[in-house]
Amino acid sequence: MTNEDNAHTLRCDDEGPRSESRRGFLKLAALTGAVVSTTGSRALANGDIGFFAKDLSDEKLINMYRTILRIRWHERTQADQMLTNPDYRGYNHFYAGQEAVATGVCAALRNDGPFDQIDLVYSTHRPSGHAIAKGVDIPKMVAEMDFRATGMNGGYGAEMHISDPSVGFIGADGMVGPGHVTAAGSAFAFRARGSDQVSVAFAGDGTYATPQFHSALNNAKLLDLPFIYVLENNLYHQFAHYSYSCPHKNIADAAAAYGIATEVVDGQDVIQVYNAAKEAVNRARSGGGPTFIEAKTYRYYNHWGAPGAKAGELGAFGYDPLAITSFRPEREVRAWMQRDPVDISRKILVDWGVIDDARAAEIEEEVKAEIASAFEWALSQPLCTPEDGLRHVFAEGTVPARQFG
Amino acid sequence: MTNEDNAHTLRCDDEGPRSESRRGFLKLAALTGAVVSTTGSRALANGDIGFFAKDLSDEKLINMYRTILRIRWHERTQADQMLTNPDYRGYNHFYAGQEAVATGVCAALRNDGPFDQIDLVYSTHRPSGHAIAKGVDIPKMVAEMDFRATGMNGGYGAEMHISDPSVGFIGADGMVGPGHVTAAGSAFAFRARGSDQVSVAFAGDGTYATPQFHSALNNAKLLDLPFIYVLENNLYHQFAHYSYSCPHKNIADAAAAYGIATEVVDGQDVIQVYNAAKEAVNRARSGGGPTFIEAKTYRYYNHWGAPGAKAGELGAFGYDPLAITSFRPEREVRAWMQRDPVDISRKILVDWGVIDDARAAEIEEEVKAEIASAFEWALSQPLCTPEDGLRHVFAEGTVPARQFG
Amino acid sequence: MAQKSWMYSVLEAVQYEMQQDPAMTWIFELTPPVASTPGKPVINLETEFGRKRVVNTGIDEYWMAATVLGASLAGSKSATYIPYQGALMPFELIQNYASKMRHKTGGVASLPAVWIIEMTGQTPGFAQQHSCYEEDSYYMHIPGVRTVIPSTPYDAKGLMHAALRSPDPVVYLYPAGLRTLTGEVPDEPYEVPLDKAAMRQEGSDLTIVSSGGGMPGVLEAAETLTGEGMSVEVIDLRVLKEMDTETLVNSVAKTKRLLTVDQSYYTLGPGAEVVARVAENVEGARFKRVAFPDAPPPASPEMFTWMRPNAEGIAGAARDLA
Amino acid sequence: MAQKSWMYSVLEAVQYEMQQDPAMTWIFELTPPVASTPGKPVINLETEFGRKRVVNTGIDEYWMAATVLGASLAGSKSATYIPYQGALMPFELIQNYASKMRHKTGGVASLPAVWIIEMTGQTPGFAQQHSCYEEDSYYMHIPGVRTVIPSTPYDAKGLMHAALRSPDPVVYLYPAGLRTLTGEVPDEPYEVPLDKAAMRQEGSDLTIVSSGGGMPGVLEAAETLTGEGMSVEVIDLRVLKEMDTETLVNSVAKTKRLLTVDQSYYTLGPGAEVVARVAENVEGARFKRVAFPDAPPPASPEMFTWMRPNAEGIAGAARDLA
Ligand SMILES: Cc1ncc(C[n+]2csc(CCOP(=O)(O)OP(=O)(O)O)c2C)c(N)n1
Ligand SMILES: Cc1ncc(C[n+]2csc(CCOP(=O)(O)OP(=O)(O)O)c2C)c(N)n1
Ligand SMILES: [Mg+2]
Ligand SMILES: [Mg+2]
Repeated sequence: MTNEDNAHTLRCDDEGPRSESRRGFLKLAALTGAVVSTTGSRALANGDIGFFAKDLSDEKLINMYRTILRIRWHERTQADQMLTNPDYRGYNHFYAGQEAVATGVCAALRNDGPFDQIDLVYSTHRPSGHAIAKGVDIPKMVAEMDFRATGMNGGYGAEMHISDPSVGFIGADGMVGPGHVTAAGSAFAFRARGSDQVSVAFAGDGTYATPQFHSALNNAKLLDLPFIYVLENNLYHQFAHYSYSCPHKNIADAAAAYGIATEVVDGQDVIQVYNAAKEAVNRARSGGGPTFIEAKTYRYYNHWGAPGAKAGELGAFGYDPLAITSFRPEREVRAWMQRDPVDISRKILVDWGVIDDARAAEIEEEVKAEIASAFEWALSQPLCTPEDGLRHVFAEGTVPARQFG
Repeated sequence: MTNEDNAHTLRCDDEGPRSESRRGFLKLAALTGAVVSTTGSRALANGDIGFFAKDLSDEKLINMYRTILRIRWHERTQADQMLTNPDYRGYNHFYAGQEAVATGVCAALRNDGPFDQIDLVYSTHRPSGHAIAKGVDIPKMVAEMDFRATGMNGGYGAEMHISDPSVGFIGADGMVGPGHVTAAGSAFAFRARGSDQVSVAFAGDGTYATPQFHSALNNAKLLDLPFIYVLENNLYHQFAHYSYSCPHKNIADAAAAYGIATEVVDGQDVIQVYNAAKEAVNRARSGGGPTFIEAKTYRYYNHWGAPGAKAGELGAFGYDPLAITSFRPEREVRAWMQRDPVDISRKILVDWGVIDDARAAEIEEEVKAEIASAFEWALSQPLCTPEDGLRHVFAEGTVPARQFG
Repeated sequence: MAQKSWMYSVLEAVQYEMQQDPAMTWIFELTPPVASTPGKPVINLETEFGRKRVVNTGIDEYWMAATVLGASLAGSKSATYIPYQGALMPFELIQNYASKMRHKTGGVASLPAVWIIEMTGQTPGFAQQHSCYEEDSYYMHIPGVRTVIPSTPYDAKGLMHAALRSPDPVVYLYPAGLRTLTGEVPDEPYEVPLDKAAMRQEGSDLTIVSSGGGMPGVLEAAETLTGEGMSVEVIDLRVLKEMDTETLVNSVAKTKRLLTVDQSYYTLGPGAEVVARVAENVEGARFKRVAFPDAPPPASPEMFTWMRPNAEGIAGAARDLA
Repeated sequence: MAQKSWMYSVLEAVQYEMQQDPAMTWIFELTPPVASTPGKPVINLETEFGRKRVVNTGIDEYWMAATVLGASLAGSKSATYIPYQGALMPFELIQNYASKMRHKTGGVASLPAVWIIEMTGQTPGFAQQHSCYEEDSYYMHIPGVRTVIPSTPYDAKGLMHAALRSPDPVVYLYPAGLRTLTGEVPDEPYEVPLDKAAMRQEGSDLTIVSSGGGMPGVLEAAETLTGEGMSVEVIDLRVLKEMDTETLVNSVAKTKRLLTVDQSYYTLGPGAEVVARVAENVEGARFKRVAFPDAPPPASPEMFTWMRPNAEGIAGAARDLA
C-alpha cells in the first residue's frame, strides 16, 4: 500500500511539449463560453491568472476533444441500439449534453500510474461520461452494460455500478447519497498517508437535498481534505426542477457557506471546466483543502433510457412516459442544444489553430468507428454463467445456493 | 383532530393586564445582557422594535423568574440526591446554567389549551429545563426520573425520554439527530392543516454536525414551515469543543445560508431570549416561515451526572472522569458562572421595579419548598410492576414474555 | 366492485381517508400519487388535495419518514411513499426513534403514521442496489411498528385502510414487482386486519409459507404440485409483525412438513422466524427453506434469474420434503 | 501473557496493526482510543499516531462509516469505533453500499474496512434508545460483510487482528456490557478466525447457543445445570456472518435439544437463524428460544431486569426442554 515515501513524487498530468502560449485567443474563448459567475474565495486579478488551458499541449487539447466525442458517440450508439436492436439488453442514464464537464475535470486529474498515486473519481447513476473521461476501456464498459461475462465488472454490476480502480474510476453508484461522503473518505486517507492524490465526487443537483451533502462538505472543510465536489446542475432531478429541493439559485452558495472555495462554471465549455478543475486540483495537492465546482449543464435525454428519442437523432423530446406530473419543456431542451459541448470544443480548437475543420471531422469519424467496433466486440462477448452469481460476495470462495431448498 | 376551523382562533399567550411600558429600563437591561450579535435578516431600526418584553405583565415576568428558579432548584436538589442519597436511582444531564434559554423561549409559546392549538416543543437528552419551562407537572417528572410507576411516563422513559403532550412537550430524545427533523415534520402538519401552531426544536451545538441538521433546515426553508430551531450553544458536545465539528463561530451562519431568519442571543439573559423567540413566533404564526435562534450559553455541570460536584454547591469542577482526552477548563466554568441566568433575571426584575430584593428572595424560598416537596412526593411513589414492561408496545394489548423460553 | 390495478387499489384507500380527514398529509419523492384504471376516474392526490397537504420532495427519505412521524405526533394522520432506492435511508428513524416512541412515553404519544416502503421489482439487470428485497427482515425485527406486506390488490387496499386507521405506526411494504397485478377490488372502504395471515389454499401433505413478492411463485408451484396429487397448504404471511403464529402452528401440526419461501436473503429472512416458531411448537416436523442466496443480486440476467427462487425451484424443494 | 481488560485487548491489536501499516486510520466519536491495564503501558492511539491518522469527529456516524469505506477503497486499511447511540445511523451505507461493493464491481474493489459497532451495556434505567441490543440481527442479515461478536477479551483481540487483516469488510460488534471482563490475553498478535463458532463446554443432553452479551448468563446457567447433573453443550456463535452451521448441526445431532439465547428481540434474533438451520438439518430435535421480548427495553429497573434473559430463566428453559 501507500506510505509516506511515494507521497512526495508529484507527477505532472500534463507534461510533454508545451505549445506556444495561447493568450491571444483568450478573447475568442471567452466569447464561446464564459464563466457564468464566480463565488466564494475565487478572485482573479486578471483574465489570465487561472487560465490554465493556456499551457496545454495540442495533443492534450485534441485528446479532450476526442474524449467529448467518445462520450457523445457512445451515447448515440447505445441509444440507437436500444431503439433498434431487439436483442440489446443494456440501459443507460444518458450523459449527452454534459460531456464537457466530465472531460474538463478528468483532464486535470492524474489518470494513470500505480493505484496509490492516481486520483480517484466517484461517479453517479449517470456514469458513462465520467468513466470514459477517466479512461476506462470502452469496449469492456460496453460489454459490462450489456451484462457480458467479459465486461469490465464481469457482468455483475452493469451501468449503475461500473467500476475500474486501475484508472482511478471507483465507479458508478445507483444510490444518491452514500457516494459523495465516501469520496471524501478517500480524500481523508490521502491526507492521512501524506499522499498528494485528489478525490473527486461527481454529483447531480439532486444530491443537494441529501443529508450526506452536509456530512461531505462539513467534514471536508473541517479536515481540509483534498476533495473536489463537482456538482453537475442539469436543472432536474428525475422529473423535478431543482428549485423543488433547493433554495439556492447557485448550489455552490451552499458550499461557500462552509467556507469552501467554490466555482460556478459554464458546463458546456470544456476549457472553462478544465480551468476550474485545474485550480481545484492545485489547491488540493498543495494542502489547500476542498473545492466545490458547480457546472451549469443540461442533459439531452430523459432521466432514464431513450423514451422520446429517435434512432439516428440526438436528444429526446416530448413527454417522458415516466414523468406523469411534470416534465421538461421541449423548448428548454432545444435552447440548451444550441450550446452543444461538442460544437463549442471544436470551435475553440479551430479558433486556436490546433486543428482545422477537416481534421475535426476526421477525428469525429475515427471516434465513430472506434465506438462502433467497441459495440461490435462487446455484443459478441459471452453471457454470464449463472452459478457465478455466488462468487465475489467475499474475497474468497462462493456462498451456498439457497433457491432450491 | 384539527381542522381548518379552529386554526383561525389565535390565542394570545401573554394576555392579561399590561403593565406600564418599560422603555425607560431598556438601557439598564442592555447593560445586564445585550444581544451578542445578530446575523441574517434581522435588521431593527431602533432598539425598541422587537423589544417585546416591554409589553409583558408583571405577573408574566415574575413567572419567568420563578421558572428559572424551578429549573435551578430541581437541578440542585437532584444533584444533591445523587451525591448524598444512596437509594436514589435517577440520573440527569444537568441543565443548570442554561435556564434562561428554555424559559425565554417557552414564555413566548402557547402552553395550554387543546392539543390541536398549543405549540409543541421537541427536547434533547438534556430535557429537564425545557420540560419545566413548557409546564410539565414537576412532581410527576421527578417521579419519572426515579423510575416510579406514577411518573409522568409510568417509569417507561426516565430522563432521556420524558414527555407530556398535554402541555405540548413532545419530549426528550436520547438520540442526537432524529428529533429536529421530526419537529419540522410537526410544523409541516400545522401548515398543512392551516393551524397557527408553532413547532420548536431545542438542540445543542452537537447537532450541527448531524446529517439531519441539513434536512431540517433545508425543508423548513423550502416549505416555509412554522418552525423554530433553538440551538443552545454551550460550547461543548460531550467532551469536545464545538470547533471540532463546526467551521462556524456562530452556528447561526449555517442557517442563514439557507435563507432562514437567524438571531444570535445572549442565552444567559431571559429577556433577550424572550425577545428573539417572540419575534420568531410572530413570524411563524403569520406564515413567515422558520427562524433559527442560537443562544450562547454554558452548562455548569459535566456532560452527564454529577461527577466533580459537591452536595449543596452549584456546579462541577475539575476533571470529568468520563472525558479522558479533553475536558473543560475550570476557569472557563467559573467565568461563565459570573453571568448567571438566575442573577441576571433577578436584577432585571428589581431594576424594572417589578419586585424588590426581599420579594425575590421570598420567591426563591417558595420555589425551593415546592421542589423539595416534589422530590418528597416522587420518592415515595410506588416502583413499577415488572410485567408492565410488556405493555405500550402497541396501542392495545401486551406482547408475550420470551425471556423464560 | 371492479377490476383494479394494484396502485389504483392502494390510492383509492388513501384518497378516501384523505377525504375523511382534512388534516391528513401525503409525501412523495419519485412516484406521483396518480393512478388510473379503466372505467374509473383518475386519482391524483396532488391535484385533489393541493400542495400543502401533498408534497413532492427532494432526495431525502429520512426527512420524508421523519415528517410523517412529526405530523403524527402533532395529531395529524400522515403517510409517505418511499421509493425502493431509499428503502433503508430512514431506517434508524423508524427503528430507534419512532418504534420506541409509544413505549418510552408510557403510551402518551400520538402515532397515526404510515410509511409505505417500496421493495424493488427485482428487474433483471438492475443489480445489487436496485434489486434488493431485503428490507422485510430489517423492518420485521423492530418492535412497536406493525409491518405488513400485501400480495394482492384486494389486500393492498384493505391493509391500507387498516394501516391509516390504526393508532399504531405501520410499515407497509410495497413489492413493486406485483404492481402489474390486477384483481376484483370493492369500491367501498374495507379493512384487512393487521394481525392475520391468509390461508391461500388448504392441504394436508405440506405447508408452504411465503409473503409479498414471493407469493406468485408459490401459487404457481402449488398448482403444479396439486396437479401431481400433492395436497398443499399455502399460507401468505401478509403480516410480518406481529406474525400470526397460530395459523402457522396449526397448519404444520397437521401437515408435519414446512417449506418457507423468501425472495430475500436466506440468513434471517422471514422464513427463519417462521421455521423457528413452528419448530418450537410442533414436534416431529420436517423443515426446508427456499430463499435468495446470501449474495447481493447481480446485474446479469443469467446470474440473477438463476438465483431468484422460482416456481420450479419451490416445487422441487417441496417434492424433496414431502 | 497477562490479565488484560477487554478494551486494552482490543486496542493492543489495533495499535499493532497501525504500527505495521502507516496508512491505517482510526476514527472515533465519544470513546477515545485510550486504554490501560495494570503493569502495561497506557495505549493512546491519538497521541501515538497523531491527529492526521486518528480523528475525533462530530456527531455523524454515517460519515464515520463512509470515511472508513472511502479510505479502504483508496487502499488504506481503516477502522472506526461507532458508539451504541449511533449504531444504526450508518446502517444504509453498510447495508446497501459497502456490502455490495465487491459483488457489484465483479471483485475489483479494495475493502479493508472495519466498523466496530458498540452494543449497549443494557444499563438498567437507560431505556429504549440507550438499551437496545438489536443491531446484531440487522448486520447479520447483510451479505458481503463479515459480522463478528466476541464474548471474551481473548476473542476480542484475536478477532480484531483477523478483522483488520481481512480483505473483507467486517462489522465487529462490541457488547459494551462485557467491557468489565478481564482475561488472560497474549501480548503477541494472533488471529481468531472469522468463520468459526467456539465450543465453550461439551455435553450430550442439551445444546445452548448464544453470543456476545448473552454468554455470561449462559455460562452461569450451564454451571448450575451441570451441578444438577445435566450434560450441557455450550456454543458461542462468535461469528454471525457467515454462521458456522456445521458446529451447530453436529452438536444438536448429538443432543437433540437446542436452546438459543438472545439478549435482543425474539422475532428474528440470531436464535431464529440458529433454530432454522438446525431444524432443516436435524430431524426429531426439540427447540426453544429465550430472548428479550418484542418490546423496547423500558427504563424502570424493575421492568427491565425482569425482561432481560438471565441465568435463572435460561436454566429454567433448559430444564423444560431436557
Ligand atoms: C437514495 C436514493 N433515492 C432515490 C433515488 C432515485 N433516483 C435515481 S437518480 C435520481 C435523480 C438524481 O438527480 P440528479 O442528482 O440531479 O442527477 P441527474 O439524474 O440529473 O444526473 C433519483 C431521485 C436513488 N437513486 N437513491
Ligand atoms: C446519534 C447519536 N450519537 C451519539 C450520541 C451520544 N451523545 C449524547 S449527548 C452528546 C453530545 C451532545 O452535545 P450537544 O448537542 O452540544 O448538547 P449538550 O450535551 O451540550 O447539551 C452525544 C455525542 C447520541 N445520543 N446520538
Ligand atoms: Mg440533475
Ligand atoms: Mg453542547
